[in-house]
Amino acid sequence: MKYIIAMIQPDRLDEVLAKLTEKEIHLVTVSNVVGRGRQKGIATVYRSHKEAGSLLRKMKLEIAVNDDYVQKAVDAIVGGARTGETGDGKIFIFDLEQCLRIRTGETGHDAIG
Amino acid sequence: MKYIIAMIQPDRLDEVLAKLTEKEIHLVTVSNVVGRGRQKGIATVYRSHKEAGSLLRKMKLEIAVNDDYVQKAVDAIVGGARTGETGDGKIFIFDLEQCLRIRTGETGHDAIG
Amino acid sequence: MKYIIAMIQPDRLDEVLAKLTEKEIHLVTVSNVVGRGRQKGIATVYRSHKEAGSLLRKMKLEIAVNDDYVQKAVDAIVGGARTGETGDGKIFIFDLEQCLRIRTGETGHDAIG
Amino acid sequence: MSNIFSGGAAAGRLSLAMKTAGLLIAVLTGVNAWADGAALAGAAVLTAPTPALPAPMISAGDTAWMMLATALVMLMTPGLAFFYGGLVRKKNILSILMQCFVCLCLVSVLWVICGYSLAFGPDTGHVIGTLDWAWLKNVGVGPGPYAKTIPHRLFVLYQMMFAVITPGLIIGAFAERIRFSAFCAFTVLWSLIVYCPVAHWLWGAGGFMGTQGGFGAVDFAGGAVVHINAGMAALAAVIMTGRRQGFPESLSPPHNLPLATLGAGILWFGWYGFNAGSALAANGLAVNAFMATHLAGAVAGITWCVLDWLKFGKPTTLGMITGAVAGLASVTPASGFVDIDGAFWIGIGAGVICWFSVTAFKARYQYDDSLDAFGVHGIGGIWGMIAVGFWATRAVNPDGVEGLFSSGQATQLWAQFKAVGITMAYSFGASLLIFKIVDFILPLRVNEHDERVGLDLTQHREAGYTVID
Amino acid sequence: MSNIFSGGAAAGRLSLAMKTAGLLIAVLTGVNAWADGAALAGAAVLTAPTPALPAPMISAGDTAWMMLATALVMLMTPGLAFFYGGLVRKKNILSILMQCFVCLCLVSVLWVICGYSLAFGPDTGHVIGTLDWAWLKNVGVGPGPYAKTIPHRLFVLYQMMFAVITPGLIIGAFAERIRFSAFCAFTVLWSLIVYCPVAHWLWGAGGFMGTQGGFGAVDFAGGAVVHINAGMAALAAVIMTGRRQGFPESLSPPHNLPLATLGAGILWFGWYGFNAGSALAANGLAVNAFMATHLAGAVAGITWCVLDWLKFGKPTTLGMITGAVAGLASVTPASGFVDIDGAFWIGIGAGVICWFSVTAFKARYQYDDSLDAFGVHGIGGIWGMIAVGFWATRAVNPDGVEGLFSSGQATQLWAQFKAVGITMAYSFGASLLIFKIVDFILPLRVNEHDERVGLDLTQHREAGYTVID
Amino acid sequence: MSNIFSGGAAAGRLSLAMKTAGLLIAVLTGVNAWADGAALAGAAVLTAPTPALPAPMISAGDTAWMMLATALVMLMTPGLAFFYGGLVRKKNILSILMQCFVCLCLVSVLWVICGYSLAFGPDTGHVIGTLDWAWLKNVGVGPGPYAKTIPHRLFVLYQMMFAVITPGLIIGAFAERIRFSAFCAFTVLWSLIVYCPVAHWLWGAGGFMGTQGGFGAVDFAGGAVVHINAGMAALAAVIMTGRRQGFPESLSPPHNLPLATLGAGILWFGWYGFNAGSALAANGLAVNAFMATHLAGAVAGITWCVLDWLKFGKPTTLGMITGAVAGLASVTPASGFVDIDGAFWIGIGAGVICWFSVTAFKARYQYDDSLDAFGVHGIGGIWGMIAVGFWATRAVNPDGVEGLFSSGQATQLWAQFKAVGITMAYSFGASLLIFKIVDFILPLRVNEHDERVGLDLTQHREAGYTVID
Ligand SMILES: Nc1ncnc2c1ncn2[C@@H]1O[C@H](COP(=O)(O)OP(=O)(O)O)[C@@H](O)[C@H]1O
Ligand SMILES: Nc1ncnc2c1ncn2[C@@H]1O[C@H](COP(=O)(O)OP(=O)(O)O)[C@@H](O)[C@H]1O
Ligand SMILES: Nc1ncnc2c1ncn2[C@@H]1O[C@H](COP(=O)(O)OP(=O)(O)O)[C@@H](O)[C@H]1O
Repeated sequence: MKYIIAMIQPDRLDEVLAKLTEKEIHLVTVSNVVGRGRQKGIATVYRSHKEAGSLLRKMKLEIAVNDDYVQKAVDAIVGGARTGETGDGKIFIFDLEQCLRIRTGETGHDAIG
Repeated sequence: MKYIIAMIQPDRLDEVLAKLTEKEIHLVTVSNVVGRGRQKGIATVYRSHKEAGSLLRKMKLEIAVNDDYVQKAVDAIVGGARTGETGDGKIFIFDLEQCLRIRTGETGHDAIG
Repeated sequence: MKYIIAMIQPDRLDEVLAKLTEKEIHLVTVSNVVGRGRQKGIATVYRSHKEAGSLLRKMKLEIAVNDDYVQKAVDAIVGGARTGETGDGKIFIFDLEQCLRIRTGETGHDAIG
Repeated sequence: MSNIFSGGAAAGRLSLAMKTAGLLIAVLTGVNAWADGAALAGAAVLTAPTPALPAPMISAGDTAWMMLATALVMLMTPGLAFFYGGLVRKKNILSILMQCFVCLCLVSVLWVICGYSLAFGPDTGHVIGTLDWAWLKNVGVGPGPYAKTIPHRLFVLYQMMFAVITPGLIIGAFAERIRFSAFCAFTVLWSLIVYCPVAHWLWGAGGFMGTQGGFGAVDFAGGAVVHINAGMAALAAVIMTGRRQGFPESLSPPHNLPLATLGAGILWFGWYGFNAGSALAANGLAVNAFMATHLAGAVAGITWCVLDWLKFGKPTTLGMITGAVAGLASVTPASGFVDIDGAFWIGIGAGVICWFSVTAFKARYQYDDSLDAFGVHGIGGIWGMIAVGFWATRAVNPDGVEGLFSSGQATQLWAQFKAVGITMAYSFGASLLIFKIVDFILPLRVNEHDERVGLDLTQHREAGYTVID
Repeated sequence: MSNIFSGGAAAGRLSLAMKTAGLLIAVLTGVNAWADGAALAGAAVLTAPTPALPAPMISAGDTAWMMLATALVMLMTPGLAFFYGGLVRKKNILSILMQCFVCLCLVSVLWVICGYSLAFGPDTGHVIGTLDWAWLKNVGVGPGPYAKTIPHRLFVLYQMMFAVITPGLIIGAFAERIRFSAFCAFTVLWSLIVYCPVAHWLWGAGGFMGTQGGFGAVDFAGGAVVHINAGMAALAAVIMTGRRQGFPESLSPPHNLPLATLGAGILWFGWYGFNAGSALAANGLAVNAFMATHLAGAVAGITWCVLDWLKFGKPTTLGMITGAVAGLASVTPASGFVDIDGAFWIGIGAGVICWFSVTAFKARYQYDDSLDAFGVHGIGGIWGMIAVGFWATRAVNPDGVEGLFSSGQATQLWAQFKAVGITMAYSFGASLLIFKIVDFILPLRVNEHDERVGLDLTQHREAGYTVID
Repeated sequence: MSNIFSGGAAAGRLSLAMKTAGLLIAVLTGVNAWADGAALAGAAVLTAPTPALPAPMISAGDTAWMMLATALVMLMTPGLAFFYGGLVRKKNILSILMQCFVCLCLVSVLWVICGYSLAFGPDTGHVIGTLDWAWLKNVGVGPGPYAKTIPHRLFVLYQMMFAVITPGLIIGAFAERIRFSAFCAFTVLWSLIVYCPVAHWLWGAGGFMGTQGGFGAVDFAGGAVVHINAGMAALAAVIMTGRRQGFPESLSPPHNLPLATLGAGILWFGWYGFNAGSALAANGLAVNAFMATHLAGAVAGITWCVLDWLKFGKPTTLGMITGAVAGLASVTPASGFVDIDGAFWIGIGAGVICWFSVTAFKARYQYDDSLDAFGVHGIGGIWGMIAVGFWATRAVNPDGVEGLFSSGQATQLWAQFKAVGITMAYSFGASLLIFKIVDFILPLRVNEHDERVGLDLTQHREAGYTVID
């Protein structure tokens, strides 16, 4: 089992979710983050005080999948999130030791999906 | 050392925290997430425009524990979070390589608790 | 490749980011969390109803680095975040299996930075 | 600890309701008997105009002021929505806003249809108005019987806003757990069955508690009609809907205190229209009410802060605005009758009494008056009505009354007591009955799952704020 | 499905614009010919004072009321900003607030420079005012020709606030995608080229649609001048700016409904100034307008709720406030001419018609009127203007008009139709033209990247809220 | 870079304070000597009524207007709370709201107890009022000496709101770092020791700077009394409390700009009461002030936008509302004396000068005037007071003054300069002294830990918003 974390552009979320659905990956957790990356942010101005604006809004996706779904998930994310501009984000993949569905108590492979 | 991530129903948080305390697991980090799971959300309506409402509010818990506390933590989370309805959430367990307390510089086993 | 998660005091963020920049670690993701730790929170009062106030605002940093940068990153975080008071936070280090830059499709070592 | 407020045992609740209803009937019968006797004098008021005086004339100044006052009182309902809305959890914010706006829309229409006529129309038996003025028949834009210098319909509008906000106040009691349809039904019934009669008793020409052939009790701007009335209904609501899940251990703190503070600011602003507007003209009496209102609000705000400071080490924002609202509510019945001394002491009293009711009393009996509709408005209204009996003085209002301190006599105090008692009994009993009836047809309370998910999603299919964006 | 609203094919848009412009010219030519004939009677109005009557006197009461009304209408622009602002995505909230405040600042200055003179100044050819009153030359604080009991400059201020909010309403149509500089240019041009003439036609002494030597159409407080005018410009904006990215599948829900509700509350509050203020005095007519306004808003709010309830199973907060705004917009032209029956039916109609326009019509044609500026204000305004022709009655306003129901004659209805038709055609055509011109010089729409990132950052270098703090 | 504003060296601060105090005493002594000479003429004003004229009568219209104006000015304090509150970090939002509401409560009570009497009571030595009117003794609801057509107590209420908001303005200077108890103490002392005398000097009958036997300086609605006064106290506060941690590198952006915009909208709305209300009647003068106020606010808003646009490539929302507030503040002393030309230029000047003070000056000297209380209100007030000397004209206010442009003479300009200078010196010096004294007893500044955690939690044990919910 793998755990995928992806940081993407906020406005690509709908696209990525749609692509994931296509690949039959339904379960996913999303949260707001801000990120500093290669993308140059827009410096903001407050009463003539400039803020570097290095931290940009991003969306963080977390997806636990069985091993055979890893590639599908990555493809879906890349497919939905790539615009070709800096700031498109990253995908990180972790080994997931155990997974448990709270409602049923199922674990491992069965609990993922 | 293990790192436990759990997605639970927002209104079960107090319960889970209480159960964790019972098991003497005090340290925990909590954040807001939204999740798409098996639970069917309530479609919202804005000026007659329907939103699928697939992303539901969840609470994410992160708990780093020493190996002997893993089971206790899982029990506590399940104990506090289970309602038996879909949407109760998942628990994910990772291997944690290293841990460090910023204040003291302690590492590993000692830094966890 | 390693994945570092750090929980720090909210007001130390600027400091930590500056230290990270010094060590040439530019890429980082930040989010809001609340945490229960050793630090005793301030109980809040709402119309004479006291709230324990055990969950305190923290900032969560996520940084993916190549192995040779782990120590630098840790030093930077500790350097920026330590105040010596309880509540300074923790650093957790994970093994990162794979990393992929969405824009270019680069993976591994190259995709991190 | 077991107590009567837990809302657990349906049987207990029923018997309580019955007892109250009995009490109610007893009171009303007596009252009717009494009222019949006094009918002659009272009924004369409306029918006999005063022919000797020059024909009343619409004054542009008074009309301007009363349109302003009407607009201000209208604004209080949204203000209340934000005040209450900021105090609930994020998942229920819209339910509060929606309920307040429903009061605004629904009660306004009711008021035109028959509410105004019931409350202020030609008296029948000293208990209620007839339907002669239903759908504003015979109500024009010339001077009316209640205010001679403004168009009658402006008085209708002004009073409409009072009828709107009163059921709005009750929302604080059953917040976060009422079903929307049940709420609507309750609001309609309560407005007609409770608000209109009580308004008639005190303010309607010929009402049995008022000064024109009644007890002689006075209520300048709605201490009994609005605040006690809503506060007692709130108590009934608390009993009938029971406690929220997790009460009292894991109640969430207010989700947006700046929003609540905005609401408090708007309420304070609107209260000038509420109290000073009740002079029904732009004159010295209005200014007196303005001054008393402002002062009592300010003093009560400080008082609450001081008590918080003493008890918890720090004064809180929520405490300050709650205190201010308590002060404003308390001075409402008195603002046109007392001087600044009176306003000052009413403010102090409001701070102290309401603080205790919210802190000690509620903690003691563990009833879940979610946003303290009873604790602030009910208690504050009672205090203010009684205080009139102490501090009222004809020095500020020659057409007013004399309280204990200026006249040395307790007549007025006694009249106030009677009005308070009957209003409390009737409002509580009738509200309980209405809740009972509504609950029978449309369950009052949402089911457990819906309460957990929140009323916004389950009752209105909306979310107040987006999470990710 | 292909349709005219997609904003895709520039060529098609152009030809459409041209056709409209042609129509426009045709209409105006005819109108001018007609107007010239009627010039004598109309032009007399301003030049000939009425020497027999006692010299007009400033009334403190009326002045107080009209200053209040002016302040209330001014407040509507921030109110609108919050109403609209709460409905967009977080990343665009400031762009909405900024645009509304720009209207407030920019149009106010324009109004003083020449706008007032163009709209209300001495008539020339029944189509426009001269520049005799530019920079308020000859406009003092004595009584003016439009309102005899208040300072002329107060009338200028009062009308200024109408000129300010009208372009503000259009913002709802191109929200989340317009370039700020293009917006500013459009607003300036539109105010002068569209708003001022249309205001003159209906309200200016001698205007060809009004009662003084014109069609005899009436518009009490701006059904055509404000709402149809803005609504048709909104339609033009929708066509010219095209759809937002992701429309309609992945539109985000309103980011802050409590903010929108606050805006709606402020709008409602301000609308008393808008409609009742249009009586230009604190009298019975103002009270009538106040009553009609409140009632129609309330009824339309309920109506929308009921329709939502029937269709979606639950009433929504956004539906309720949208309905209320639709009702308030619809009753605007009628509030000084109809009684409560009229107000009631106008409210019902507003709820039903606007609900359908937003639900069925917009869904059918898939045009992206982001915040329903056309669907609510345009449609509501049309409905209200026509409704005057049905429900108007001299019983409430002796100087008013008689509609079909009270007189049995369709004269007024026909006059209203003509005014509606011409306003729609002119506003739509001229707005399209202005957008075309502006787009030629300053692209109307932000580029794709900026739209994705949001207007706040890209147009104003600010963020509405902090994420981490 | 080392500079005097860093607040680092206590010794340096002390010596500065002493010098200022010295200056102050010198000024006051001189002034008193002068004032004694002029005592006869000045003192006569209050004591000698004008028996020949018909007895003054309360006007309903004027009373309606002044109650409205009073309510509007009251609303400005919550408005200010949101304006300031939106600009601080999330962790300090409640501290700002709380401080503003404390001003509202505390100063209102002080004003009734003795403040009004000190400021407006019978003059003693041209510097201060006596305590004859303390607790509103001898102050009734009949006409008063300052306004003959409204109840005297209404004037008390109206002026109360000015006394409330003035210390409120100072909050911007020490935001995010002051201890709450120290704030309370400062506010009480400052109101009595600084506000009341300065108000008396310019507005009190017999004050040594005013027109009745004084310098002849005029301040229509509070350019010196309110804005300069608060602005200079703000400067003192900046020096005394020092910079916030992390200033200026890691200052967080405003946490909620829509909230700040709401505040700005409310402030603008309320400002009509502030300025037009200062005519103390609903007449042409009030309308003139209304017009000037609105225009200057609008022009200054645009000006700030343009400067931002030129310097940073984009206009900002915060810039627009800051500009508008600067314009409104600047036109305050002038609104009853200048025509639209004057208002226009004052607006332009306000935008330019305050923009530079905030952008260049503050950046240059690196003082931490957190929310620009000095930079906007202080500077704006100075500009406005001086501008009166240029643009004032009796054409708009026969009882007013003539400025340089209309009369060719600098007399008025010189009077304005003197008033500005003395107000600046006194307010700065006395504020510094008060801060010093308070700091001695109750440390002004929270400790480092509390500042980091935020004032909401540490000073009020509350959080503005919930994080998880
Ligand atoms: N090494 C990293 N550690 C943590 N977060 C990262 C890392 N690299 C990128 N991110 C996240 O991904 C986002 C996009 O990265 P960025 O470098 O701007 O895009 P791109 O990879 O397309 O150039 C960043 O804002 C940050 O949130
Ligand atoms: N494979 C997964 N990857 C990431 N998040 C998941 C995954 N499965 C479940 N979740 C999270 O857990 C929440 C509850 O899951 P859901 O399927 O609705 O509950 P249940 O497991 O009780 O049927 C989801 O909303 C989502 O946030
Ligand atoms: N074992 C843990 N698991 C998850 N989060 C933790 C853990 N320990 C600490 N934290 C996070 O770190 C924060 C600081 O911890 P705390 O114990 O208060 O500080 P310190 O380590 O300096 O005593 C906590 O609020 C919590 O968010």
